[in-house]
Amino acid sequence: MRRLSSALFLLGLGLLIAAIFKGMEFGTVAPIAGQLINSAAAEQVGAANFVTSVVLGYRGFDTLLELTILFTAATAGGLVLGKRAPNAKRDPDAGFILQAGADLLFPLLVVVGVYIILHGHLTPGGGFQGGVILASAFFIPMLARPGTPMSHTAVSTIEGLAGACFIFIGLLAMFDGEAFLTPLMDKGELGALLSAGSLPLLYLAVGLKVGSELAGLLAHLSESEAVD
Amino acid sequence: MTPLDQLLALSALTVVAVWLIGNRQITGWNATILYAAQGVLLVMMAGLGYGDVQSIASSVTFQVLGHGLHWLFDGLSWFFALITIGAALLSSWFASGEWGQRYRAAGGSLRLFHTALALNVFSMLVLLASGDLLSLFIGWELVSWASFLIMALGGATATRYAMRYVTYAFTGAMAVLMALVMVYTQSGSFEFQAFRDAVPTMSAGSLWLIVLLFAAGFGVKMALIPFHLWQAKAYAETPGPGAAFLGAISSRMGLFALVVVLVQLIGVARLADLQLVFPFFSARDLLTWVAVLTLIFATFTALKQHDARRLLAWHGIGQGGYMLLGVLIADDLGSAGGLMHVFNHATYQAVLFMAVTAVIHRTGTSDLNKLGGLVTRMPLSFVAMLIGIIGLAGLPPMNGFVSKWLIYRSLIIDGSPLLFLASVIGTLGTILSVYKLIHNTFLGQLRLEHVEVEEAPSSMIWPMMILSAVVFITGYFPGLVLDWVASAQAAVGLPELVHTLGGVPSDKGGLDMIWVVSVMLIGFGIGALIFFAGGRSKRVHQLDNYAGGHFLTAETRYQYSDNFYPGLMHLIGPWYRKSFRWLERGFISTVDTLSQVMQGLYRAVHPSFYLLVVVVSALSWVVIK
Amino acid sequence: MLDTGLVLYSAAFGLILIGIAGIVLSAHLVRIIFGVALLEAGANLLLLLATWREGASAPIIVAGRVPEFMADPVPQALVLTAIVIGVGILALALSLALRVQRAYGTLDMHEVRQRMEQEIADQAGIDMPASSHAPAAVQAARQEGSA
Amino acid sequence: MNQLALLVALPLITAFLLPVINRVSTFAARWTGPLVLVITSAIGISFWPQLGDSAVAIELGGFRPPLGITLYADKMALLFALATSIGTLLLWPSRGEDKLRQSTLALILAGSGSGLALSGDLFNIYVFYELVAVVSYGLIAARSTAGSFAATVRYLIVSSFGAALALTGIALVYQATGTLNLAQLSQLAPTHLNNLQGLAAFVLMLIGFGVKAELFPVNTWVPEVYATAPTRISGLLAGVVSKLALLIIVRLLVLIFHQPEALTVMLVLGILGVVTGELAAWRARDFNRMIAFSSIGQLGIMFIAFSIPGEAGVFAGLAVALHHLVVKPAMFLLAERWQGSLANLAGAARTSPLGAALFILLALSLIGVPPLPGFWAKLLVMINLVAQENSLYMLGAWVIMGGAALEANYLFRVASSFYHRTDEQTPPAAHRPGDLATASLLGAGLVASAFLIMPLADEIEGVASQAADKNHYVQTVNPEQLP
Repeated sequence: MRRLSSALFLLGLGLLIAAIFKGMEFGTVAPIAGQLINSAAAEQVGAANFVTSVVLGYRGFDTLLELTILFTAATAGGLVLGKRAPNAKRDPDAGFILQAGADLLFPLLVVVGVYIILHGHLTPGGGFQGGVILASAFFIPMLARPGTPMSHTAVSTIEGLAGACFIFIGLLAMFDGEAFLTPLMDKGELGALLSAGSLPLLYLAVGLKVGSELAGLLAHLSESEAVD
Repeated sequence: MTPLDQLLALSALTVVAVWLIGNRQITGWNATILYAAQGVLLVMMAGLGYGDVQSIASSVTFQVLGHGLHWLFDGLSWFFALITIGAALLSSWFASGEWGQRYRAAGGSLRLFHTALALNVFSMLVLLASGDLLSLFIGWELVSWASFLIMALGGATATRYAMRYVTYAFTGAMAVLMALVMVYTQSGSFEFQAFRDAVPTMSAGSLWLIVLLFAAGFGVKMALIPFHLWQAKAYAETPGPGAAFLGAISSRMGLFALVVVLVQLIGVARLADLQLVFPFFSARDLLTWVAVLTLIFATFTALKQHDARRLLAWHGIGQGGYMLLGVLIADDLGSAGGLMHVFNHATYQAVLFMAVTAVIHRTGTSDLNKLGGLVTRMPLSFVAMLIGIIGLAGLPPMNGFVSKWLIYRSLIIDGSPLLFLASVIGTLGTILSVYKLIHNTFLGQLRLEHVEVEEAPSSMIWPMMILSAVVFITGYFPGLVLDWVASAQAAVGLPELVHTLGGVPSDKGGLDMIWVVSVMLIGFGIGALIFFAGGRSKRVHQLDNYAGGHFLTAETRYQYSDNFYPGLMHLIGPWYRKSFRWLERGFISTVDTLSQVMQGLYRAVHPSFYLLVVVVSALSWVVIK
Repeated sequence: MLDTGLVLYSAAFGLILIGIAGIVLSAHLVRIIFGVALLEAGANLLLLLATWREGASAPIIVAGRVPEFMADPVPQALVLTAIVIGVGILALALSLALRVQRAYGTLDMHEVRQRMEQEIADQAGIDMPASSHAPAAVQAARQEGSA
Repeated sequence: MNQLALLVALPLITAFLLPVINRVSTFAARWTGPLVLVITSAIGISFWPQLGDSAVAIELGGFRPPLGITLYADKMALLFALATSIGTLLLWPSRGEDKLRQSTLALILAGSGSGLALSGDLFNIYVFYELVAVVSYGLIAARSTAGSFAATVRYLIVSSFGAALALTGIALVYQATGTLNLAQLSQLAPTHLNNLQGLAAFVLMLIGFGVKAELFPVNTWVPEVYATAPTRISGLLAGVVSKLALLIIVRLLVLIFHQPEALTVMLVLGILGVVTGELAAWRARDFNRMIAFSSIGQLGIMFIAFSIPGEAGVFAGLAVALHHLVVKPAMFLLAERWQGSLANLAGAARTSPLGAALFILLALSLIGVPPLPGFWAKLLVMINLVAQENSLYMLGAWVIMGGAALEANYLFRVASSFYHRTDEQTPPAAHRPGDLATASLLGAGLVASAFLIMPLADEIEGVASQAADKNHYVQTVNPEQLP
């Protein structure tokens, strides 16, 4: 009965969306923020990738918050999943192929991850994408050898310090009387690796944080799986 | 500091002092002294009571959210304040002696009791002093919650009835608040004067609504029908002296507020103009009939009670009907009767509650089926109760007669034969039931278990005697009270009653109580002379009885106390249908069912479903719009 | 713009509808969670489409050449943020689902709700609220009526 | 003025570092959190006098709006930011197994709540809202019972559903205007959002953000979550977080959505909230769910109040919200030892006389008994509702009155049972001194505000008139236009 009514309401919602969609106008509105940024980003931030300028510069605050959300999710996840009993059973290690493959993949993934992080201000990619690759770099060995768990201490230290660095760089600007999160340092030459001031540093912090966060979360989930 | 400031400050100080002194025997005496001091301060403001001074304002004012709050005393407030402080003084005195010891020994806290009492007095004074609608509401709420406090002191059963009171009272208060806000929207201010100015411009519909809301809200405190169910039980369970105080004055706060709003601000003439559906039935008619029905209904319910305290409490409700009726007639005689009845009722109701409490103190019960014959053991209490019931029944020479006479006379002049008839029926019921009260308590056969009973302690006797004296003296010289009543009438804009010390002069049959009472006393004197000089009577022991030729021992019950007035009860029995109780229970069940439905709503299997539903409904409303 | 645009917008709204359908129609917790993920994806796509223009190039300066008609970079950054938020919530939801499954042995939401109600009621020391016990006020009124 | 960003930044950086600090010293980790909150509260308070004449816009990163994110600090925003900091400090999670993680989450809650109050960018608001949501999931689940996990996941689903809809609404707004800055949206709203699309966006955001604000009917999570979460967290959610969500909706109404339909939707849902909440509470048989339902009713009153157009509505709603902000956390603190069946509470006054007295005080203020502040708030709402001279607003007034009557009944039914003398039943245990002290502090604040009602009312009126001044907002932020 409820399913039927749900389906009917869904149908209604579809019709409503269609009605609203019909009334929408396309292409008439100029993206004010976007156009202003496109014309000013090169001088104001100095990153060749304007999306990065937005992510770390214009809307760096959002990025800080999303890092916090990840951190919170990881912390809450840890709280929910609880501590692992010291003598709890673990899954057995995987076979030779997977282990060897993981060993081979690990350095490759780390390099790719770091590369993507460091070039975030120049090309598509950046801290989040690179961070996810870093996380998988650490997660794949864990799949191969569940018996040797990841060091949560190291992970949580990295994530804490990386996040703190992001905020600290933001706070540094305040000592100069600037606003919170104002980009620092010399803008450099547009398109060079060492350009865009403190943005690469921020992206590095983001990458480390995302990587450690996700790795920690995945580790938590996979470890807790084996409790029973 | 104006005199009013001093009075209010002292009253607040009383609350604090009593709390600080704590649960000790001395608390009560201290409170009594402090009430006496308040009384002195009040007497110093006596100019209000004799019309010499129009009003005394408090120097304390507030300005909250742009609404001014101020307080002042006028003739009406002074009159009510006098009764309040008097009742508090005597109740507290009554509670200070042996009653207090017993109460404390039984685990009650004298600190709580006296603090509650002092708080009641303070809140009532604040209410009486209200100088605008907002301060009226604040005072009203203070009074409501203070009386809840004192009602709830009597343990679990009392708390249950007090809860019922709180539900009624707070719902009523919400009705009052709604009315206040509606007045505010139309007059732009909470000041009395603004309301008075706005009344002529208000539409009949909104004024009807406002009147109904005010009447319902304040009527709850007076226990007007149909909001009367809470009062009798709640008062009956209140600790004795507290019940005396509440019965004497607390419900009258509802009358005070109604007088202020209906008579002083809206005006009875405007009420009489307010017609809704039927041209012959105005708002005033509605209220008078509510008053009369309350009178009859409550009185006949009282007749059926077999707990002395509940019987009295039901009478308190019924007598309130007289007062409202008198005030709503709004001529000089009727309104004087109504207002004077407040004073009279307070005095004899307090006497009666005290006498019953004294009986409970000595015998441990107030069940009218388990008492009897105590006149020989507690003669002074008997005298007090006798004086009280004569007053309650409205017979000369007590003060109750005067106020009822004024009301009847006014009803006759006013040409309301139906109302007159109805109130006579009410008086009839009163007489029958008070006879039941005194007969079952003091007359007839003494029970074996009560043979050892002694007269009540002097801390109880003195307040009773003083109040009895007041009942008698103000019946003898009603002019004493009528002076105050007249200035109270003047304060609310009613025509003042022309009176003398003995009563009301009139070409077409006035009343002079000095004559009436003197004649009665002479008659009694002659009767007594014949009785004693004749010497034909013989003294027998109380237990020396016979019936049908048989001597009866004390174990044999011959006194009928169950099934009192069987013939009458047979006649009117079918009318007691508990329909109000049924209504109340129906209402509670409705709320309960609704509540169950709502809880079901919140125990949704799938919260997201609601989200979808509300999004679709709101969006479709928006789209269609 | 209409052709591609219509397809893209339909995809966004379609994802939203499918996501909602997953949330309201299924009883299995993991399916519901994936429904939420789909819904978020739809909302993200819609956000991305908000200032979408056909033929705009990515707002990146490659080798010092500034493209003439650049896309709006703001929604891209917003969506990046929104996706990460979604990931965080997804992870937390799955951890919770794991614990629920451990505790109750089921992921059927009807059953989970029943077990939870029972647990709350047991903890509070009252019987299941579904039973029709009257509360104190009604009982008091009944007692009084019979007295 | 830039320092106001510290209200967000300081708690967050401390939260990031807390696991590291904990490795150095457990003692330091335990006290750092409260200390930081004391500091942020002090910073916030020190800025209060400076906001008297004019609000402040903080351009984060030094970018002019609408390019960057703007924080807008007027008195209302600062008030709620402060409320979050101080509220979290007072309701600091002190029990449960994993104290470190709980403290971390509480710090993030303080930071994100302050940010939510201050934010002046639509998408940033969404991010803050989600952050608050994720933190609250973690904190609710901290009791680690199966019931709390189940309740959390149910809450998470409906909340994420709502948030996704709100995001859809934001997308619609961005589609129509091309900006996310609230001030600029306010400038563009009359021409760009005064249509079906705008209204649809508002409805989606109202319902989406309404999940946290306990808006009917997306509040079904309330009773089960408050019954399973740690009581201090319930207090935070009901007292602080719900108001933050409400604050967003009010900002949207004041700045952007002026259509009467928007107000009507809110009014109707508010009325339904009062009706359902109060009626359901009347029959509740355990303490937590009783106050949970009652808070639904109270939030309904706030929705009704805020749906009054103009400054009057903001003032009235703000008054009710602030009052509830003080009362509800105190109630939940008392609930710590009184959870469970109401029947078990008989005689509670013997073991915890202060707790019982506090409950009565709070209940009196909640139902609006003068001279406690709850009365003035309610009076303000009532006067403005009746003054609308519209039957729907009038219905709202009647419903509030009826709800208060019901509330008086069920709250005092409980209160009077505290004083029953029972011998066959052991009364509940006495309150912990910490809980009692905090609750007493809040109660004392209530009493003090009853005495200080005159200056307080003026101050709140100033806050409301500043918050309701749309032009002031636009001028303060002064967004750049396209050349």
